[in-house]
Amino acid sequence: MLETRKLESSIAGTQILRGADLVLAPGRTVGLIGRNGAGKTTFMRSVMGLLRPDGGEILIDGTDMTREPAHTRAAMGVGYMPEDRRLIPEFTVEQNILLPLNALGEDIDRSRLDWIYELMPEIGRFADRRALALSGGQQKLVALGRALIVGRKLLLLDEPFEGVAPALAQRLIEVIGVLRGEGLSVLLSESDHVHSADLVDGLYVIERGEIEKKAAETA
Amino acid sequence: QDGDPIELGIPVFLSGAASGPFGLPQQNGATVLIEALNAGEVPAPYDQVGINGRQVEATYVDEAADPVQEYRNLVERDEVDAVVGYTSSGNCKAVAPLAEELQQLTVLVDCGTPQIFESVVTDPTYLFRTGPTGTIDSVGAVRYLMDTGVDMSRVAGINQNYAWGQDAWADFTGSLEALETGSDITTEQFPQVFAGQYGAEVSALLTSGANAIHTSFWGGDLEAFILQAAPRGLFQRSAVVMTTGEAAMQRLPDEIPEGAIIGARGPYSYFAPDTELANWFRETYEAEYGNPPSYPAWKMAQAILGLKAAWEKADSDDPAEIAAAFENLEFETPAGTVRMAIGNGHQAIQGIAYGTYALDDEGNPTVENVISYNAECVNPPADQTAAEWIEAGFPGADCE
Amino acid sequence: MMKTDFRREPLYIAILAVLLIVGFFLPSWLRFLLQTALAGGLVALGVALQMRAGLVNFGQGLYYALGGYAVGMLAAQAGITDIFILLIAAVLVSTVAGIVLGLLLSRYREIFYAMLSLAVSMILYGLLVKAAWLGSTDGFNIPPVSYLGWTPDRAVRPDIYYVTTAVLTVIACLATARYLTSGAGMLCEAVAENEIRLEYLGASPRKVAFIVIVVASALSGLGGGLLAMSTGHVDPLMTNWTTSGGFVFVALLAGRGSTIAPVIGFFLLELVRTYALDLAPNAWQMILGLVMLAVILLLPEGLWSLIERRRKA
Amino acid sequence: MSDPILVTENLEKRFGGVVAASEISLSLYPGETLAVIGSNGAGKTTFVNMVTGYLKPSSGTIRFRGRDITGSSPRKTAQAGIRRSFQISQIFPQLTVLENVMIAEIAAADGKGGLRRAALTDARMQTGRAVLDRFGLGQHSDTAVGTLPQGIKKQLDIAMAAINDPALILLDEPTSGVSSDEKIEMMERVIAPLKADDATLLFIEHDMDIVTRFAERTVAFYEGKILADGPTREVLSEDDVRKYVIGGVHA
Amino acid sequence: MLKFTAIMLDGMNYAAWLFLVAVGLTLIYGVMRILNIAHGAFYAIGAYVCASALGVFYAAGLPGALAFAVMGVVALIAGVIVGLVVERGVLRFLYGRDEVLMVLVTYALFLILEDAVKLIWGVESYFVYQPYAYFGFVEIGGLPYQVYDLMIVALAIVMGIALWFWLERSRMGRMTTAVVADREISAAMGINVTRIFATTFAIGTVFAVIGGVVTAPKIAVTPGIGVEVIILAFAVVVIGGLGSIPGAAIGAIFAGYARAMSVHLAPAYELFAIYAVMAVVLAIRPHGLFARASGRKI
Ligand SMILES: Nc1ncnc2c1ncn2[C@@H]1O[C@H](COP(=O)(O)OP(=O)(O)OP(=O)(O)O)[C@@H](O)[C@H]1O
Ligand SMILES: Nc1ncnc2c1ncn2[C@@H]1O[C@H](COP(=O)(O)OP(=O)(O)OP(=O)(O)O)[C@@H](O)[C@H]1O
Ligand SMILES: CC(C)C[C@H](N)C(=O)O
Ligand SMILES: [Mg+2]
Ligand SMILES: [Mg+2]
Repeated sequence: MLETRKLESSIAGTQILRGADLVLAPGRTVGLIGRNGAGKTTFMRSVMGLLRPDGGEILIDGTDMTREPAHTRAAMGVGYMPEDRRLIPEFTVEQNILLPLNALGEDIDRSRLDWIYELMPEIGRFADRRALALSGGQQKLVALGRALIVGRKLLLLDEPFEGVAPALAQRLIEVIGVLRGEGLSVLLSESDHVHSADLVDGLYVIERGEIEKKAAETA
Repeated sequence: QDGDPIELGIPVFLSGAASGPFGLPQQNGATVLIEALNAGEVPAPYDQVGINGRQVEATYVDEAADPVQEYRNLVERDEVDAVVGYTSSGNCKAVAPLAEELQQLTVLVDCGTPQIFESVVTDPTYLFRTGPTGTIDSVGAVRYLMDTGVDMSRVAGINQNYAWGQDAWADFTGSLEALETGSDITTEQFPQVFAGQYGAEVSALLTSGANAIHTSFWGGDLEAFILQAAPRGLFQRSAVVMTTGEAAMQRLPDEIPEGAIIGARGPYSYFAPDTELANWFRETYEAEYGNPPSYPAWKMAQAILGLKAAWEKADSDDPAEIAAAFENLEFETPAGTVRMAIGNGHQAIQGIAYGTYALDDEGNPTVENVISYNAECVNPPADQTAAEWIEAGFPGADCE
Repeated sequence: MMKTDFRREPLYIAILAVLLIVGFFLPSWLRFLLQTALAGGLVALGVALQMRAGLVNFGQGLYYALGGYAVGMLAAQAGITDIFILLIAAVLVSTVAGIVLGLLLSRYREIFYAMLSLAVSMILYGLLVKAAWLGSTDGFNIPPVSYLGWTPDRAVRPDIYYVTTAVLTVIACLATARYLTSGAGMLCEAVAENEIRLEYLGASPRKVAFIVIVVASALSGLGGGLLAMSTGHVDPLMTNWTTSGGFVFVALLAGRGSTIAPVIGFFLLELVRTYALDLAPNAWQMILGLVMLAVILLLPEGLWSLIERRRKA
Repeated sequence: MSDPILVTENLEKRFGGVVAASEISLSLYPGETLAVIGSNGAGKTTFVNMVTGYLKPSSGTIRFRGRDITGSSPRKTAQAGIRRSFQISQIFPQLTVLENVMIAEIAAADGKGGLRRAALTDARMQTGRAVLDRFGLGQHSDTAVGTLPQGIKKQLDIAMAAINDPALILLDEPTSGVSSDEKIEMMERVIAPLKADDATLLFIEHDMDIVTRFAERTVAFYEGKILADGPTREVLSEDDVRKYVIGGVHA
Repeated sequence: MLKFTAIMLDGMNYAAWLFLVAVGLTLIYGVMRILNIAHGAFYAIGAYVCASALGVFYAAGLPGALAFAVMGVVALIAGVIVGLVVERGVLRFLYGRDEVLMVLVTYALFLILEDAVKLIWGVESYFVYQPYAYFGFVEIGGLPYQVYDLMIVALAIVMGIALWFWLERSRMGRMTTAVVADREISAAMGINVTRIFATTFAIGTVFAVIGGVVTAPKIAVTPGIGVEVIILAFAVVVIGGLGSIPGAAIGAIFAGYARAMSVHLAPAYELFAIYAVMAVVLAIRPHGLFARASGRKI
């Protein structure tokens, strides 16, 4: 589903990713583990096309996306949850969640929205509140919902459990487990695999911009 | 030295809204005249080649840029022999003291403020102005309105909100008082210079019920004003006197309503005398540029000819001697004889004429009902400032 | 990034001193250009200071005009021509205006600061244009100044103006460099970057902003006063937005590396302008615009970065 | 027990129809370390925002060292000795790490310093470097902060809050975004010097390991109200707290 | 009474004109965070293009009513071309740079375009006054008023509502709002930010050009007409609240009536009436009348 080969990226002239290789097979959930500054976010952003790689290749669903502009990802069924939430403040929660569908000009899939509300009743309750007032954790949930609505094939979740209360984090883990069952591929980053330990099929460790496979995928 | 060409620095508006109606005709006027001078083709008394036998070269600079710095550059860097130019009173005031400080022969062309020799430079040596002050425009306008029997019981004004417009209006209302017209001022509009949109001002003039309206608008502003006021019938409701109207005639022949009162800031263009020199200038200019010269071109020619006359009278290349010769000089121009009569002999006086706009049989713009006032009628005497003179009721004015 | 350490500043000022000596070998028109650039550079420096705090003043011309008019009115109307009194008055008047406006403006940020200061300066413009007794749009001319009772002779006047302007500019730059190392100066950048953090550290962003506004107004008043004496003329254009825009432009182009960068930037800009005007009287704005674009594209950190880069290399 | 340093009585905060916090009555005692836990949107940050003056309570009072500080500005509360860090780190992104800390020092002295003398004294530089070393930020001291990873920004944010020896320090999720294996180390770095100064510390936390390890007392928030308040072990084992906040697994 | 009528009409007329120019400015600022000084040059280009096109048109002796169609078409074509050339040719290389720096970039563009206009059209004025007189005038409460001016008011209302509808109701508008808030995340969510930027800039430019096109028949089309316009448009946009379409409308009405009232009641203060209104509005509402909501920061 996702494959990067010798991916290299730099920010403001500093090289951050140094030939990162990662393979994510369809229907799998893989963890990307690394300490602060290891390059997790940079990797995700590069995959999303938000950062133009200096070298290497990015393949999504078999297509070479290395040079494609960022906005083409969503149409391919890729959902992204950035680590710093990034909601549109003047939109309501629901408008935020529906943004990717709007962008693609797709009809609103009510059932998928309901499914998201079911997964996270917290956000269902404040669906028509404006995003600008939400608490940090609430925003995180909305950002996850936004990724879910369009991520039918691939989800990139950047530290999805940070700042989320444990009770809810547990539920999210269950949710992601369910997604796996539905054939979605998930790449989630964490600084340590506390939360994802039982969740993932495989594990990559990133350090100083280099990715190493830690636990083989079972498939 | 003798064989070297004379370098003239000529600041005119090359950019901005004044460049079309003023900068361009001034530059054109200078160009044809200098060419003809160098070829010795100008009629007498200017048939000597160049200036005092030397060829003339011109450097045009943009008056819209920083005038003080540009003036210094001309004088100190380019080391021109004389500076001939300036249209805006503001720029004239800024460079006037500099001319004296740098001891640089300088001839101001079109700026109107009387202050130059009344307060800015009271003891001039190198600075001259060959164009008359703006006083003549306002005084002449009131006289013309009186002499043509326009009802002046209710008078309004629209002038640009800067020194030129303010002074013009002050002189105009002062003259109304001096001539005891008993006018009510119904509204005095001062829109910003280069505003371009006068819808509200025209409404104000229309609603004011004025019989006579005075405007000293010039350039693009005047043209815009005409375009916006004429279709709304302002010229039918009131007699409108446009003191610089001549500069718009060639440009808006069909839009200026017939009957509008037109001035040219002196006896230029349509108001010029029928002399060989005048006809030569008009024809040469038209042959070169396809249209007759508007008054700014005449004034530029007048300035250069004045300099030539002084230079040749001095018959020397020493600025001090040329300046001395220029003082109180009387010289011929396409607009008749000009006398450097006031401002210690550094400021020209000339008469003024007004007329009403009309299209001749061929549909070309012209003026009718022209009344001319001679120089002594509309200029203060040498020992009085313009304001004092108007305030005092034009003592010594000779209007015969 | 902030140059935390301003103790290197005297070095730059030494550079300027050298520049001054050079001034005596320049042709007089060029030296005059430099002289006006020194005065104008002080205003641009005031703009640059405020930019440190994230405040872009599109109405700095207000203080410049106030300084100029203070000098002009005292000299031309009240007959006081002593340069020291005149300049003190210029600084005083603009500083008082800075204090009064600072109380209001220090609450504003970003574009709103820019626009409110622009509005205020344009109101002054409107008033000056209306003031017939101040020459309206034409402004008025200023008689030569005296130095403790001595009025220099026409021949040496330009030299003395130049020296005075240069010395005072150096002193002002030095004082500014000092200010930047003080608490209030150091916190400017923090205001630009994160006011919430600054508040929570116990400092008042408003006070920091207020002080920088006042310091900038004093500098600009001095600049206006010096310019008025140099050119012997003031007019309302000094407080028009186009003038202020020019200062913002210089401040940005110069970069923030040193307190004299704006002065040098101003000089360079004037040079470009003069030559462009000479080269293509009908397209000088285009040349200026192209140079501006080129500098913005090629030297994102401003002209001063050229010097910095060299030093690093 | 000595007098409480901070007392809130019946604090309530409403945003239009949303009740973000209500009936918050809490007392903090000098020198204690207190954890605040709670579900997302429970009102934890709102509480800290009210105490530090960012939000004005809709009703209720806040007293600090016996003085009513309800509604006083963040600056006033900071000057009074209350400091905080933020859930989303509040730093000066264009400046280097050292410069950030220097700004913090200068700002703390702002009331006294002003215009008169150079703010960047050698003594301050030394303190600054010492602070960075204490927080393990020394190696980054000359890096522009904006380019640092989230976790490091977070630490810097806390370091700035700790400058100038506050009497009460409130940390909003200090460890979120910090690598797990560094969380404990980081908390130790923060807490040790504060304890030495006998400062009072409140921190909001989602990681129960950290809570158990560092807090003597814990307050649990749920839906804007205090669900439980007491010794950490007891609070964490309460049924409601387990149900609404912690979830099944953790103990 | 006559005065009152005049104030009502003149204020509305001036407001309509200001709105047409300012709304493009606020749109571009709102979406792209670019305070576009070159907007003034676009206005001037509009006026020149209109003058040239109508010059050719009248020379060909075509029926007068068609002139208005010509004006519409040239406004659209010129606006889109100029907008795209500037955006694709220059601005896009500078996205993400400091807001103030972008102001300078557009200032530089303004200077370049101003001279380009001079090089293309010369410094001579152009006149195309025929459309202004075409419909004649009507007397409203005794005051002759050009029908053309009333049509500009109608045009401003229609265009304003259309733009507002487009922004508020359409998918494109929704996405534009998202891009305004966060470029990067919008791209990640599938929005083609490049296209939004180009479209917005072109639309904003079209508005400026329309402003110039409809003004051309009333003025002498001369170098420098774009200078004053831009600063007035700034004032309008700031009064209303940057980036807000209804704000631009209200700002234009404030400014328009401030000016109309001062012209009729206190002509001496005409020059700074608008700035005074701007200062007062900002003093009372520091972010303008329609300030945009911003996200929670802590
Ligand atoms: N704008 C920038 N300029 C220079 N370096 C940067 C910039 N942004 C990030 N970096 C560097 O890139 C590296 C990787 O950062 P990244 O955000 O990808 O790490 P991360 O693994 O996501 O960390 P965290 O767990 O804190 O989120 C870090 O060392 C950081 O310092
Ligand atoms: N400015 C505001 N306007 C409207 N509602 C607000 C505002 N600030 C907070 N809220 C609401 O108040 C409630 C409490 O928010 P708060 O930020 O205190 O939660 P929290 O406990 O810190 O949650 P988290 O763990 O997610 O950070 C939330 O429902 C939030 O949406
Ligand atoms: C009619 C204009 C050419 C007069 C000029 N603007 C002046 O100020 O004197
Ligand atoms: Mg990260
Ligand atoms: Mg919180």
